[in-house]
Amino acid sequence: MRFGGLTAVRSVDFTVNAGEIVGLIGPNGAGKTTFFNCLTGLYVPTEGTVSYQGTVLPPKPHLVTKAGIARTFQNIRLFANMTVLENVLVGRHTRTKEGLWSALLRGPGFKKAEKASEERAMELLDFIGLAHKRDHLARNLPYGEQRKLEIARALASEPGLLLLDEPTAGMNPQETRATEELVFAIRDKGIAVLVIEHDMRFIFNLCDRVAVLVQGEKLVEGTSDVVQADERVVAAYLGEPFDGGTDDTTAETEAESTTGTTSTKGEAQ
Amino acid sequence: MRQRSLVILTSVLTTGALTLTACGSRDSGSKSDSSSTTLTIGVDAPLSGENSTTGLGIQYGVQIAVDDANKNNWVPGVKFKIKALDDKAQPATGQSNATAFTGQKDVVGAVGPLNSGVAQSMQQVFASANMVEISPSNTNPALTQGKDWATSKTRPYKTYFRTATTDALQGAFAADYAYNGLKKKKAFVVDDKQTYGAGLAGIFNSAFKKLGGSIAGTDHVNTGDTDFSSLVTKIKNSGADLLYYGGQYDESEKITKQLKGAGVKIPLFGGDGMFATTYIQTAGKAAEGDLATSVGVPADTLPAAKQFIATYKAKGYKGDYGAYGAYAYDAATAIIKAVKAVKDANGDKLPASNDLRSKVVDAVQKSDFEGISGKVAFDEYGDTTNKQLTVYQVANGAWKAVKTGTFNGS
Amino acid sequence: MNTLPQQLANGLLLGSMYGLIAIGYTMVYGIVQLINFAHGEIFMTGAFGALTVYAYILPDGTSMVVAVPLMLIGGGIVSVVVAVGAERFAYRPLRQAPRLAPLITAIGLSLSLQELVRNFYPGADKARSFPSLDGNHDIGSVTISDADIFLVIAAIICMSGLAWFVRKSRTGRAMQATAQDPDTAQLMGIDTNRIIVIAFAIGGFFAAVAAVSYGLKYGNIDYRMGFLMGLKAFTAAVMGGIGNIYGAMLGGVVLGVAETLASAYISKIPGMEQLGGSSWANVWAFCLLILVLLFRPQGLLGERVADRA
Amino acid sequence: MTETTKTPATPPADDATPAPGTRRGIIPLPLAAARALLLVGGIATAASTFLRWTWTSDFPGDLTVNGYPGGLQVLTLVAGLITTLFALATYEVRGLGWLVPARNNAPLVLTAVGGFAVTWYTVIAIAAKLGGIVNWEPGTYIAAVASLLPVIGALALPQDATDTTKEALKAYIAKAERVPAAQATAPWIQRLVITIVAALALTVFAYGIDAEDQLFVGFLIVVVFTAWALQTAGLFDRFSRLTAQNRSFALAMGFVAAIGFPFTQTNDHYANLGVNILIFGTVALGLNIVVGLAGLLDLGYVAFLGVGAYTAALVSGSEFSKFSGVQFPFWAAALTGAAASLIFGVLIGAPTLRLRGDYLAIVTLGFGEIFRISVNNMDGVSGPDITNGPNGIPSIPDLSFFGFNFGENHDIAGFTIGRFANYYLLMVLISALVVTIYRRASDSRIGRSWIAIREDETAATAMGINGFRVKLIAFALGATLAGLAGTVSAHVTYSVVPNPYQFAGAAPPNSAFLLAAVVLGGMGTVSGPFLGAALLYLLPEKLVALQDKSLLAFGIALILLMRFRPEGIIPNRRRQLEFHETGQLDVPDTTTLTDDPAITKAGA
Repeated sequence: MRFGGLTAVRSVDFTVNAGEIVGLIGPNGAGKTTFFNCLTGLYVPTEGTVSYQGTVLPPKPHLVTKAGIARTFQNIRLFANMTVLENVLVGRHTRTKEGLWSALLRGPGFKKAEKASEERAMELLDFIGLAHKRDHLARNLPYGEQRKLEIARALASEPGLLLLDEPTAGMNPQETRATEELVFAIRDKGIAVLVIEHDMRFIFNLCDRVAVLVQGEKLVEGTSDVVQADERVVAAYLGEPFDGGTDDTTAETEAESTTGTTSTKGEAQ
Repeated sequence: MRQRSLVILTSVLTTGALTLTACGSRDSGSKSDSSSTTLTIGVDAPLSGENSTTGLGIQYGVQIAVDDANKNNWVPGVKFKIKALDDKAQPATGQSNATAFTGQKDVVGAVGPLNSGVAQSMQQVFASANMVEISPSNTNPALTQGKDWATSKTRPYKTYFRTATTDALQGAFAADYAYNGLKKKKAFVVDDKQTYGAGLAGIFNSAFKKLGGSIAGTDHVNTGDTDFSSLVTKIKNSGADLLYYGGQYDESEKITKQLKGAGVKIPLFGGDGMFATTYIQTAGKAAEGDLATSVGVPADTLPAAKQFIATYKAKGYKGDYGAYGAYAYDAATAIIKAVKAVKDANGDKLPASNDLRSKVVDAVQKSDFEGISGKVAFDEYGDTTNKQLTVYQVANGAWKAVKTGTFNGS
Repeated sequence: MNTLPQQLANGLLLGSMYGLIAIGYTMVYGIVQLINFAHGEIFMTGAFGALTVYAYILPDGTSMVVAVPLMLIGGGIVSVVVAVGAERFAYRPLRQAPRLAPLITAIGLSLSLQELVRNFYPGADKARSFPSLDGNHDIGSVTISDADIFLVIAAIICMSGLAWFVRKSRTGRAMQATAQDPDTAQLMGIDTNRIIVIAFAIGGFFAAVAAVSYGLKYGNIDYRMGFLMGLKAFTAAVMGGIGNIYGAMLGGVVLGVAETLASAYISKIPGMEQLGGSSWANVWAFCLLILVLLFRPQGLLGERVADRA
Repeated sequence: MTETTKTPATPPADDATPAPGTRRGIIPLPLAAARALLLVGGIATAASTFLRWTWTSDFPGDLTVNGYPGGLQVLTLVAGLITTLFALATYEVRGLGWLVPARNNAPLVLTAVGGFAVTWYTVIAIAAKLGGIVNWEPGTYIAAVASLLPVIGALALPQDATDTTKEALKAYIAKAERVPAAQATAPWIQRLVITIVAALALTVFAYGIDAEDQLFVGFLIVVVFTAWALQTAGLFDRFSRLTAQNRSFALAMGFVAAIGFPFTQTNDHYANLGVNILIFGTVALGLNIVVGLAGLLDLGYVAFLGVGAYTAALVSGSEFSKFSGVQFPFWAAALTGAAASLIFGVLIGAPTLRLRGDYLAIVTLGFGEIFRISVNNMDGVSGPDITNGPNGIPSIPDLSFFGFNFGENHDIAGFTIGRFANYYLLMVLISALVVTIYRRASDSRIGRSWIAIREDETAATAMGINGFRVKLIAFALGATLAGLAGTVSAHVTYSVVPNPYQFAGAAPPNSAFLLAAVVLGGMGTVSGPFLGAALLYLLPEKLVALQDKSLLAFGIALILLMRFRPEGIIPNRRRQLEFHETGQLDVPDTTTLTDDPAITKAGA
């Protein structure tokens, strides 16, 4: 995927199979969100294709979602002035088919479908624990709950693959842990999950496999401890080790501390 | 079940409230004590926006006629007042003004509208209320002689009259003067795509060709346009020796200025829509030599009209009386004289309002008096029998009458 | 085909007048994302401002060389005052209102300004004559009047002045920053209200320049001249890519030329004789606009705003 | 809101007794005296209207007869009664507790000032019109003094101490902080209240529409002050919650009132105005779908009204139309009109809906102009002869189906129904149809996708909504509804001409006024566009007293309305939150779960 001269993502091929959580990490500007946008049809990839369960997907966001890939956004994009319930009902759009005519005629089919959507939506709200706030406007929910609502909205379109773009950004520890349980619960429902995240501890005990993206290229892919040990990943995050040859443990602690600080390079995706 | 009882309850309540309002408070019925009834004459013309200067001329023309009627008590025991409504040259507004007039019991007749386009929507309202409507300025022939006025004339509405002659005569009269009087051979015809303008230009076009003249080209402009440079260039290269324009002064004053500015020294010939002092003020010296036909004889040559112009200036009324002021005055006088005729015929007592209106229509049909714009009488179609037409030319900053006459050729 | 150069000249002149007014639309839209429908009326008040200077302040005999600059200043002051006043009292309180609210205010403002001038300016209910420059010069088969020359020079000076101001001067950069992202600009210590006022003022002044050249070229002004010109200028601003000042001028010229050529030559195309009159010119101008926007949705010079997920 | 040390107004009964020293009115009078003044003043004002106010009958309304109030006296009587009512409420009279739920002073002050204003306006008008105070009768003096008493009483009511009198005055008319929720009442009582309010509104509207110059100004004063008082008392919020609870009943009552309107009218003029308002309102509701729900800015919308009107005119059998032989029955003409504008809507929408925001605005504006100019030019001379160009298609015959000829007057139950009243009733049916279409479409899957597109198109497409298709449906539905209204308008105005279908002009209908009606009334709501349409028609009608200044006053009124009510008069609850940061979370009252979420539902 090229923006003019800058190749943000080059030859990244990737497979995520059902019921598996895969992490995608990389320093800022590695092209993670660009990769996401290509996947979900927001950007039209200059080369390469996105195929899901074997079928090639056209770069149209709504067809991608219809096929079964749902996503959340890095900065929350809820329908601010719609209620919590309505946000999730919009998520159900692809799974219902009542058009204008059925809305106008209000036949039995329409009422049944509306009730079914509402029940499914309430189920999801229970699932994420927001059922009691069904009539609150989305803009009034606290940050953590907005994140959860966005996940519920994505789940509403019954996806096979759920893409989470930094779900725990700006969350305090117990909220992060709550999100962890939530993702495990989603995985147990057989939905494949692909997560982009900076919080190393969250990624490493959440994901079965982790891939590292640096300067638009996939550096390494494997289980979390394989990736942790790989010095190329450490170098990419911390830069070349100081020539005084330090052993792994100090690198480990330094990796911990630095990820917290925002890197100097501007966010390029 | 409870639902049904509720519906009954609500309907009883609503109708109860309605009857309360229906009887209305005491003041709605117009009390007519014996001393003097007041009749209202409606005036409908554009008082704001485009054509408002000629529109105001009509309103104050009627105002002066009503003041004269009250002052020298033309109809003993009856006082007149006017109710002027602004139709903004919009047919829908004109129509709602018409329903306002027909709805008000003490309105006996109406003068206006200015634009032929607006008149189309109003005629039906006055016809169904059979109230007289006299327009001082509509010149489109279809209003009185029906759809195919050129071939078979049929009068659509009995209650519609006008004191201005139709374009059928004005266009032919202008073509005759241009071809024989000015000896022009190639005319370029432009119109503003409005009912009046397009009609007049079309008639001039056919009349001029019948006389043997040739049409160098035709074009149409939009009302509100300001840049006519491409039109001027077309005319310049068409080799025409005369430009005939069908439409109001708003556009023609700009066309003539840009025409002469681009060095095209041919006169602009127009109709009564252009015959106004604003044309000369705005076009300045570019207007020198331009011509315009107007209905009837020049106001300032008529003795009766002098007094009208004096009062108009004395009262300091806004707007331009030159074009249709005199005609509006005569239209109002026709209605007032008709009321007098009906009153006399009915044993010096005014009949009830609906009966009064239909009688006034018949009286106006038979009216025949010497107005300030010349003889005022109506033929069987409601058109004025005063077929007088005059050609004016701009000479050192003022309209000078160069030819007056009647034109009875079709 | 000898009328082509003359018609092209007509188109260019008309286009540069549209361009001058269009800059007002683009400046205001670029900064505040507001379609200022009342801008046509600001153009009109500028014309009446200039007329007041000429008719009521200057002694009658002053030569045009002296009168025109004074009229420019007079018209400019009136336009700027009206533009800034409109921003201060009508638009600023609606800053966070829904995007449509200022639109309705603009329509109300345009109606009020028209009626204000019609009612209270002496003799404005009819068209008022304006001192015009009539000297004609023939260059080949093309005749250009002094007023046209004034218009072209004024357009060039204003454009280059504005370009320098926006690119080089400190406030110019601040204006660009506010256009990109008003909130961050505020964090950088830019008083965005002041920038918005400046944008309105510059738009107002450009409208006054256009108004004076309009008066000099056509020789008369009336209270309704602003409406149609404003509509055309807005079309030009959008065609050139709303928000981009060069786009405004380019859009104006393209629109002017298209209109003039359409009314001159469409009737020459076989089968479309009837559709050639100048009354159809606006239709062809709008068709051109729609075609341009279909192929370049962000206008001729507008840049594609990448939507960041 | 000034930082008064107002204790949260929990409504304990003894709230009114003043704690010593902290709460006193501007005018130092004990509470009992203040209340007495209010009550006595109100009754005196009402009583004074039964006396003679002038000796001549020149003054409109003929206020010369003892024992029977006329014209402006009726208004003073009403104002006096309202002040008395509110005064009784402060005396804790058993039945009137609901009038001032939060026990704040604002409603009392405002009704008192209202009574004072209308009385003094009449008195001054008498002096001005008849020349001099000499024309005052004893009755007039009594009325003037009587209307002063309640104002003094009101200003003496206890009020929290504030440092400057200016803030004290402001506090006097401030809305109560927290209006206690009305205790749950049986549904049939709620419906009864709605019916009474609807009947009352119809009576007030019918009276007001007939009023001329002075009478209208007096009417306006009374209505404005009373409405303001009710608003500060918090009654409007309660009523809106009431209507929200039985939404369909409230709308039904609205239509019953609308049907009742022509019966209250003696002459046909206001029915003509009514039918114009209804047509304009229906088209505005269609635009509301495009602008209010889907958020597509359409500046050329009146063209669809034009398409409907011209199609109906062409098939109406008028001898001027090109296919003069053909005469469709009304339902066929309506369908063809709607179908024609549907096709136009799709033709215009398809290429342009990919554009964003203001680019779409200018393109639709372009199409509006293209429609008007081509219709004006298609007269055989400068274009194919389809629409007779500027002359349009005149003399369109009146509708008549099922034997009911719309042209003639009919007498129903003693009331004569004029020609325009017939069309008015037809238009009420069509408006009812359009309202149901709007409500059903907005409260459904497609309605939610429209709102999602308006909120955030990228997120919406990520949720699987095909942005283009959904926007096209909104555009086409809006166009069809406008076309339908157009078919009726063709018959109402006898003839169809091109010039009303401009972008902006002095009088409605045109695109700018349509947009103004939607935004003024309240975007995204059902009754908003109709209210906006009524306002845009009645304002110029009532301003005609200013003759050529009326357009100027109208323009200024537009600016002021937008300045103080940017979200429209009947704000869509979800929109209102965007502009007035209420500061506190919008958490619906924690009442029982049966609280019908209709308020927060999309589009209600």
